[in-house]
Amino acid sequence: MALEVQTLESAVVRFAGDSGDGMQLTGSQFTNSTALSGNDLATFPDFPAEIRAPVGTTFGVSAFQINFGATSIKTVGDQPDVLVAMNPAALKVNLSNLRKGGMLVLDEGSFTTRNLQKAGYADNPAEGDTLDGYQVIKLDISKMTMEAVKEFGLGNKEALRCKNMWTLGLMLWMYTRKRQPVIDWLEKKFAKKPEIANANIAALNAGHAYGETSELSAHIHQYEVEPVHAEPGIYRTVTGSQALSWGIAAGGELSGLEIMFGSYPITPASPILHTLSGMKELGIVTFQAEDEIAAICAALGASYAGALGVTSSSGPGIALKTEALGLAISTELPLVVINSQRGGPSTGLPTKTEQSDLYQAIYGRNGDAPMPVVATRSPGDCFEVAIEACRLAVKYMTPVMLLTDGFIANAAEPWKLPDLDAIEPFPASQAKTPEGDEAFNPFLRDEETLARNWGVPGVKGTEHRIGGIEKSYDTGHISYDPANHQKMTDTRFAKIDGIAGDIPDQVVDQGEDSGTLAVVGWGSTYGPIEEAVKRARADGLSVSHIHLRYLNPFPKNLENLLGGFDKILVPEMNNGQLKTVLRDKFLLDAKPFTQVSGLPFKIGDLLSAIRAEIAS
Amino acid sequence: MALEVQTLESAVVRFAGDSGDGMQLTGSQFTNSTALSGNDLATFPDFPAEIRAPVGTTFGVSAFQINFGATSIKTVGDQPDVLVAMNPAALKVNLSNLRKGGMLVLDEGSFTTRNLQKAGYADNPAEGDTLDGYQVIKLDISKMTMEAVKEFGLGNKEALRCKNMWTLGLMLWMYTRKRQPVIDWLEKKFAKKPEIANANIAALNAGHAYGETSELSAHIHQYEVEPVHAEPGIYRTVTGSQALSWGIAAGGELSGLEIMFGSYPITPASPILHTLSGMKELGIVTFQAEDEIAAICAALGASYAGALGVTSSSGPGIALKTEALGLAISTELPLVVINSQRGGPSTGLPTKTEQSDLYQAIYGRNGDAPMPVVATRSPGDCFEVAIEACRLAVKYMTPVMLLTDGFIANAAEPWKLPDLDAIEPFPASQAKTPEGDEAFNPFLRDEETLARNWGVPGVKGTEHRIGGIEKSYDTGHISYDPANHQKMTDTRFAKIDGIAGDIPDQVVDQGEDSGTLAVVGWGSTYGPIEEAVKRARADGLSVSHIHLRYLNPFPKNLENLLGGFDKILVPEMNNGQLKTVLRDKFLLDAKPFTQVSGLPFKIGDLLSAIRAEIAS
Amino acid sequence: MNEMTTPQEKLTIKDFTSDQEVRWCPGCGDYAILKCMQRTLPELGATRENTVFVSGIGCSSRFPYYMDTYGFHTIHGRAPAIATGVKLAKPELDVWVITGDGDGLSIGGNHLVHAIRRDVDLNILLFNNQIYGLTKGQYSPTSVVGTKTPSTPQGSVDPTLNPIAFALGSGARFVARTVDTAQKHMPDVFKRAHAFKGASFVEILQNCIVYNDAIWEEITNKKTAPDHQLLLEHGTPMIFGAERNKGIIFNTKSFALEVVTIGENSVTEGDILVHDETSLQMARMLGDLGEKPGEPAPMGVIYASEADHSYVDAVRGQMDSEKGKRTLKDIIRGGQTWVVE
Amino acid sequence: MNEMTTPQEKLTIKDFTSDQEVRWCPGCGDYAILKCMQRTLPELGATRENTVFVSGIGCSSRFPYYMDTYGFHTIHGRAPAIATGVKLAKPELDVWVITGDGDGLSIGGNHLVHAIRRDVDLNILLFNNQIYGLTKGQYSPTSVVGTKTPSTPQGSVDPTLNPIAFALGSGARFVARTVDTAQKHMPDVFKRAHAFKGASFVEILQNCIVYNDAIWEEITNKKTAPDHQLLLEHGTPMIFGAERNKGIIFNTKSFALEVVTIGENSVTEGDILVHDETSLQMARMLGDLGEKPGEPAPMGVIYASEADHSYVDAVRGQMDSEKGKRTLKDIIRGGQTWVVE
Ligand SMILES: Cc1ncc(C[n+]2csc(CCOP(=O)(O)OP(=O)(O)O)c2C)c(N)n1
Ligand SMILES: Cc1ncc(C[n+]2csc(CCOP(=O)(O)OP(=O)(O)O)c2C)c(N)n1
Ligand code: SF4
Ligand code: SF4
Ligand SMILES: [Mg+2]
Ligand SMILES: [Mg+2]
Repeated sequence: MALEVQTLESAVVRFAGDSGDGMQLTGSQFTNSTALSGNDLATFPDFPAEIRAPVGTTFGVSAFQINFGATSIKTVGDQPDVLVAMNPAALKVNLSNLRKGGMLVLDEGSFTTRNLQKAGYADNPAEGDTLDGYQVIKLDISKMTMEAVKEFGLGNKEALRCKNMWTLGLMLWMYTRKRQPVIDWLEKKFAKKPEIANANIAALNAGHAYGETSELSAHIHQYEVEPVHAEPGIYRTVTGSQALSWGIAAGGELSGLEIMFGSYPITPASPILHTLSGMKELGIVTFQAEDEIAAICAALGASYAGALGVTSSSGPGIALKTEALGLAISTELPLVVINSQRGGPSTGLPTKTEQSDLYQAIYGRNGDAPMPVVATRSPGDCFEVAIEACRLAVKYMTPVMLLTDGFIANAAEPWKLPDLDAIEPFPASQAKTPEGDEAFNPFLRDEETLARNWGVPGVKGTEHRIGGIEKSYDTGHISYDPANHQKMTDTRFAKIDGIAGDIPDQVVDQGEDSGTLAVVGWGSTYGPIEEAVKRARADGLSVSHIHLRYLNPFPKNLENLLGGFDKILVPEMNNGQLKTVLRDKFLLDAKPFTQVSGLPFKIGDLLSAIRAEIAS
Repeated sequence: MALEVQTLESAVVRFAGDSGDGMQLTGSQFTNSTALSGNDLATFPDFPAEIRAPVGTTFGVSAFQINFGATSIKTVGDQPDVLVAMNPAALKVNLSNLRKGGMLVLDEGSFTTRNLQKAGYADNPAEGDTLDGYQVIKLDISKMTMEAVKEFGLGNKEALRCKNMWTLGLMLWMYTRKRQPVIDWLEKKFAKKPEIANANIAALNAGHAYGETSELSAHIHQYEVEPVHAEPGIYRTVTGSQALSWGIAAGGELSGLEIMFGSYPITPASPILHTLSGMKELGIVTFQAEDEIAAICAALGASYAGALGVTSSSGPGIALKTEALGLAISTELPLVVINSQRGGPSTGLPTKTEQSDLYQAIYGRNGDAPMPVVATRSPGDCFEVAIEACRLAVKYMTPVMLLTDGFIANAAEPWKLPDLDAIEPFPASQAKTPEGDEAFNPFLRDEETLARNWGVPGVKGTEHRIGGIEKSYDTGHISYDPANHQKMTDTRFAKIDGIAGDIPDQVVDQGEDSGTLAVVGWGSTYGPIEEAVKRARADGLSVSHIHLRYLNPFPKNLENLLGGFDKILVPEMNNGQLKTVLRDKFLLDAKPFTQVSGLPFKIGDLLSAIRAEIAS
Repeated sequence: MNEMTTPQEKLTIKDFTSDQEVRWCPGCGDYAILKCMQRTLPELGATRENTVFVSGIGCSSRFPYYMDTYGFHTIHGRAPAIATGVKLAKPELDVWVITGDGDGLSIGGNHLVHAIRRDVDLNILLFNNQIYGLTKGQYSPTSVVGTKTPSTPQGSVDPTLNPIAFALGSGARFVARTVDTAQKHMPDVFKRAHAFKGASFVEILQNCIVYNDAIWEEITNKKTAPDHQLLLEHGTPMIFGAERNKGIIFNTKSFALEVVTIGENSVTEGDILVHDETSLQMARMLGDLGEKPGEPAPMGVIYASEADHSYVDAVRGQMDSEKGKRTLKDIIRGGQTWVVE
Repeated sequence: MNEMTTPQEKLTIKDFTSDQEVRWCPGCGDYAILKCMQRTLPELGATRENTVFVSGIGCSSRFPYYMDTYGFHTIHGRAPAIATGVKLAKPELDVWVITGDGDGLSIGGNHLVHAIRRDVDLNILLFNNQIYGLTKGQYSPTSVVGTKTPSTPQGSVDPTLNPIAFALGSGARFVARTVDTAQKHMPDVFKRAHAFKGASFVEILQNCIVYNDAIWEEITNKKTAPDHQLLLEHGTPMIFGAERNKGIIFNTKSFALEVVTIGENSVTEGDILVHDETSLQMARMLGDLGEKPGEPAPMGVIYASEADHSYVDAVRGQMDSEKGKRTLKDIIRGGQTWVVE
């Protein structure tokens, strides 16, 4: 007799297995079904640095975590409630993180001597008392899958590949999610190989049926998570890389400029190159350059020619672009530079997340070389921020640095589709053939924005020469004059600082606009901070969350706003970089709370830090 | 009848002429004679960006300024007392800067219609009232030179080239300097062309004789500047590039390491490459690489192999080195990176000075990537700072950024020769073949310095692999472990921060160690600040001068020291970069006073700023 | 692209001369190249507005300032990459890249390789003075071994890079050479380069009167030139010499080109190799010619073999063929969606 | 350099195998190359302590971790520059550079050009899998036109770079090719590269089983290999084919190499071109061979022509010849000095 269905507020499930076990697919299909059930959610694909590490090793473990709920979900969850471990290595790597008392689903069939050895287990943990304190479900998933797909006559290896669908079926049952979207997807994906599609569907159904019919249902609850109360609209799930790419495309359409995207592959920035390369329909030129320098140079060349150049990389590649960025600043051409941050320094931890390139973004150039810096906070937010980067670049004739990170790039969340027609366009203005004999001056400035006059090749009468040498304020020609250099330096700063007047005032994301403690964050720490502040406030603490999108210049009300708090805590996944900028600009005693482990913050850790700061 | 000789405390003379007029030679020979007379001095070679701009144009004007005195000379002087203008363009460019009432020596012979036109003079300024208010000496130097060298049978062009020696002779007379050192130098330089040597000497003597015998002496004073009261010792004049190169060589000898210098030419850094290339006797390998990236990479490769790698460039080139610098930080190899700063951003003002690469030095990398930063304050200071950079690099196994600038690189000052034997050596320690079966761990750290264990190829038993991926604290092997990354990040910071305990406490360069105002500077602003503070103090103001050599980490007493002042003023030839670091580190209201004109500060401007700050 | 199709009035050298004072050393070979370009562009029917000069950094790279066209004086070594972006964004532009032996072959070598490999439709002019002019005379990758400069006071020891071999090794399909003083020859080379669809690489031997004077003396001096230049013409035997009695043959034993004298050792005019500018093998051998004493330096079009595809067209073609098939809205709605009411 | 002259015990493959777990995809061609290297080094009399592997970034560039020698896994594309520094500092070391088609020919192309041009005594092994493995399968400069990858969903349009032509264009004096599966052939190539004084460039055709599987199938498959490989041996006619009846001739009309069948059109064995590894012209033509259908890919030493100078020796020689002539004290006191008492 089945137990009744329990209703949950939210749940965290982590799928873990060998790189070859298809955990990323399992996770994203579970995500999809969950999204279609109307839950809010956040995901964290956590794959190994190796392309295909040897089977069964701990460093070859690939995992996918999802947090979903009936209320707003901001993080992937500190600790899974359920861990699915498809082999001993997956158990080894992930067990320590499972919530005490949490559920553990193990594929017993993979706990062979050889696999145990590879994972570094002397004894079989599935048998001893290692797993005491967890709710353990041992199943021979491998065997049951083979059984389920027998009729399709697949080879051994191919048949075993369906294991993940069996598991997915079970989990869909457990959380009362629909199978149909997965079935649809399988049929589409394997349209040309129906036997594979059918085998996978059979495995999925078998896993589901196992839950429903087996004894399992006698001592395991089935759960239900109610749909979240979300704004009306059409939704889909979106990853940061997708939303960012679409935002860039939108930026091109809104400015009326062709996008010329120059890039060089690098983890975790490559998905943007891939996404945009698949969007040629929109008149986007993508160029895989010979290196990052050529990538930014080609983008800048395109901007010079009248397009909107965009380039994208991660830390080491952005470092290489530094010199050319200086040229973009000096020639005052529009350019969007996307940095998908990863663990550093140097090659660092390419597949792990970090936000340690803020110094580089704000300060990391030779000469006095100011440029706007904006940051994304979540996958969906990437869309808006990308558009904003394009807007600032075009309106102010300047390169703009857009900071995102490896976590955001790969994570997915439900996203309400924007109404593209409702977004205010920002048509670029390019110089026209001058009337009469008027000389064309490329450095004539718009009085309000201080943006220079964008003359583009192909237009008669605006022929001109520019370059990286200092230019005369009055004519745009080369000038070595001392007073002019001062004036141009001042103007370059004034132009960027002036953007503060053209961006929204900083809002308080949660809490009052003054009080004891302001927790100030930027980037992908948004979720954990939001959640930690929520809990702190629930405990009655006077704490507010302020999350910055604009890092240079800061919104003009920020100084005042922060001044209204007794204390400022700045949690960052770096050694304290935003803290430096805040202290410099506002002379406020901003306290850093840092974590440089390649992983997102845990809510619990943030909460402790908030408590400690308030108590101090 | 000659006027009596007047004694001066100090004098500022500026030689200006066409690029082809040999003003740099004239200036440096005048400097040499002045140095040999025992004066203190400072020089400022100010040449055009063009290699050889068309004759007679204003942008082709080359100048050399010297300030010399009987007391300590710290700057090149705000305004020349004497301007020598060898052609109309030189007058045009330099006149506005001449002290009101100052002396103007003009070569009338060059004030031809064509030259006036090229300089953009409608009327001949030598004839109207433009020069009223100056003490003008118009001489047909060209003609008198031709006369003087007639007997040597040179061609017209070659004969005219002796003009600068004629002028030098006159100036040597005016300031009662010896001719003999110049004669010696000419004889040596033109040893193979005695007729050229003799013609030049004849011109020199003729100029001198002109002063002595002509009517000139009837209304022009001759001046004397007493020798400065300097520390006993042997002296010479030295430019920043020389002293820096010698300091690097000394660093090699003191550490017992071969220096491998990898560089790529760039203004104003090239003289270091040139100087070291001429010092092969000392076992210094110099390598002109294909670009700045290869230059730093080759230097780093040499360090990996057990030498001390050194690389040198200016802003745009340093930008290119950023990624490789990250590798040096991650692999913790010794490396000295010299940045001869110039006007930016981008190509900027290559021949002008600036100190706007401090942000880049301290913050300008991806990831959390700390490294020590030191700066030179004057030509002679370069020697010590270069040695210190080598010491820190070797002792702490870290790249070190050494900041100097275009002004220091080319300027000369008297320098007391150091006693090389008295400098404390800092022998590098490299791992030896381990005893027995002990495994070699390249990331084993010295407990005190936290420097890692330097194993070098060629030694048996210390074979190991390193790279830019994060390494295990315990084994040095690749590690993606979150906690390990945190530990390594913390250790990298702790190592660099720990250097604060191994450097001298910050001294107050002038004034008390507390009071109303501390003027905090770094780099080549030393002279102007010192002088301005001196004058302010003479006016009774409570102001002290603190000049930093160590920019990261700061000396450990700095926070306390600065805390003793009511106000902090930070003059910089950038938009306020040290100010940022001070505010971040110490949360002190450091006020920027900035100038970004490609020129050194004027004492007068600094003095006004000091007054204003104290009054505010 | 408003003005671009308007018929042009006939332009002259003046129309291509900017108002900026030229700032090279008096006597620099760059002047002659500049004049020649200003003179040739009108003959090509070029317009100011559709002509872009992109350069790196170096004396030579100041070239764009003096042309009254669009000009971009960029950063050291990166001109080919920037020009690639210009051309990809606006294929209708005539894009000229101006670079030096340091700018193009030292720091910028890789961008040159890839612009050439991709066969981007650029006209690349490399001013080879075998020295770094702008930074005051250090040796460059093309400096001959033993060159004494401030960075090589005992003489350079690095083997020299041959620009022609380098370009061909990168897959160049148009390679030519001319020299600053050749005011008749140069325009023809410019015209051929301009007409070529794809990356055209032109080495221009250029004299730096200040730091490396007279290195091309044998080739440019009227007296010695005939014996030291081999003027190439497609389909014509490769004969040279003051007396037009020297020629080039292919020696099948040594498997290399060889200089012979017509009339000696029973060599006749008929034995002389005929220049075939479409032969890659011949081009490679001609690229080496002149390295040994007694060998003349080939001048003119060494290799020209237009590809049947165009890189820029192909890139934009992929875009054009897809254009309009989906809109951004379609893409965004492309995944599985759900509705919240 | 304490230990370096101690006589070595005989080393084995084990001695060159590090304790690090190898982390390539199962079936990756890199495994075979690694094993071959570990096996060959003892045969070369190499010592662990004097052997250094320097690599860039890429799957291939993880190679040094698995060798129990000195190893430096550096940054993307820069290995040749770093290795140059290693060699200049310690010429007695055996320095191997490991790079990929992306690492060495895309981002690192220029350093490769200049290491080769300078003829620095390095053994450069370029693993060519025609793809970016580590970043999950984007196309590389050696990918054939039309390659569909995540960054070229409609197929790549960039013409391909030929690594052999590229190296020769850079002035290479040693160029060879082998393939991951050729466990007999590869050691010989390694030995020749190692023995060569100067920059030795070796292209290793390598299979990426995950992102570009089977591109070398024709060459490596036992059945098809004889018809698709041309095994080069200096001084031996270039004959190949399952029936050993195909050969290479130089066609003086087309001025190019050509595949012929012995016995057809009265071609005899004597007509077949004899491989001369010292001929630059022949090397260039061999570099092109295999691009057209029906042509075999040359394997083995394509070009080897040792220079009579050595770059590293020359650099250090300039230093050694001056050494001790002046001390730092002499230099510092070298100018005009004065004394203050
Ligand atoms: C990144 C960078 N590195 C170095 C320089 C300095 N620099 C300017 S031009 C040049 C070499 C110029 O040589 P070449 O290209 O041959 O031009 P030429 O002056 O001989 O015409 C160098 C090294 C620079 N401007 N930027
Ligand atoms: C500066 C920088 N840019 C980009 C990358 C990303 N990246 C790493 S390896 C690689 C290409 C590898 O291709 P290849 O050299 O052919 O090696 P393979 O993996 O195929 O062996 C790229 C683009 C990086 N690590 N650093
Ligand atoms: S330095 Fe040489 S290349 Fe440069 S402008 Fe002068 S002569 Fe011409
Ligand atoms: S991705 Fe390809 S090259 Fe890289 S390890 Fe896997 S099979 Fe080898
Ligand atoms: Mg040059
Ligand atoms: Mg590859």
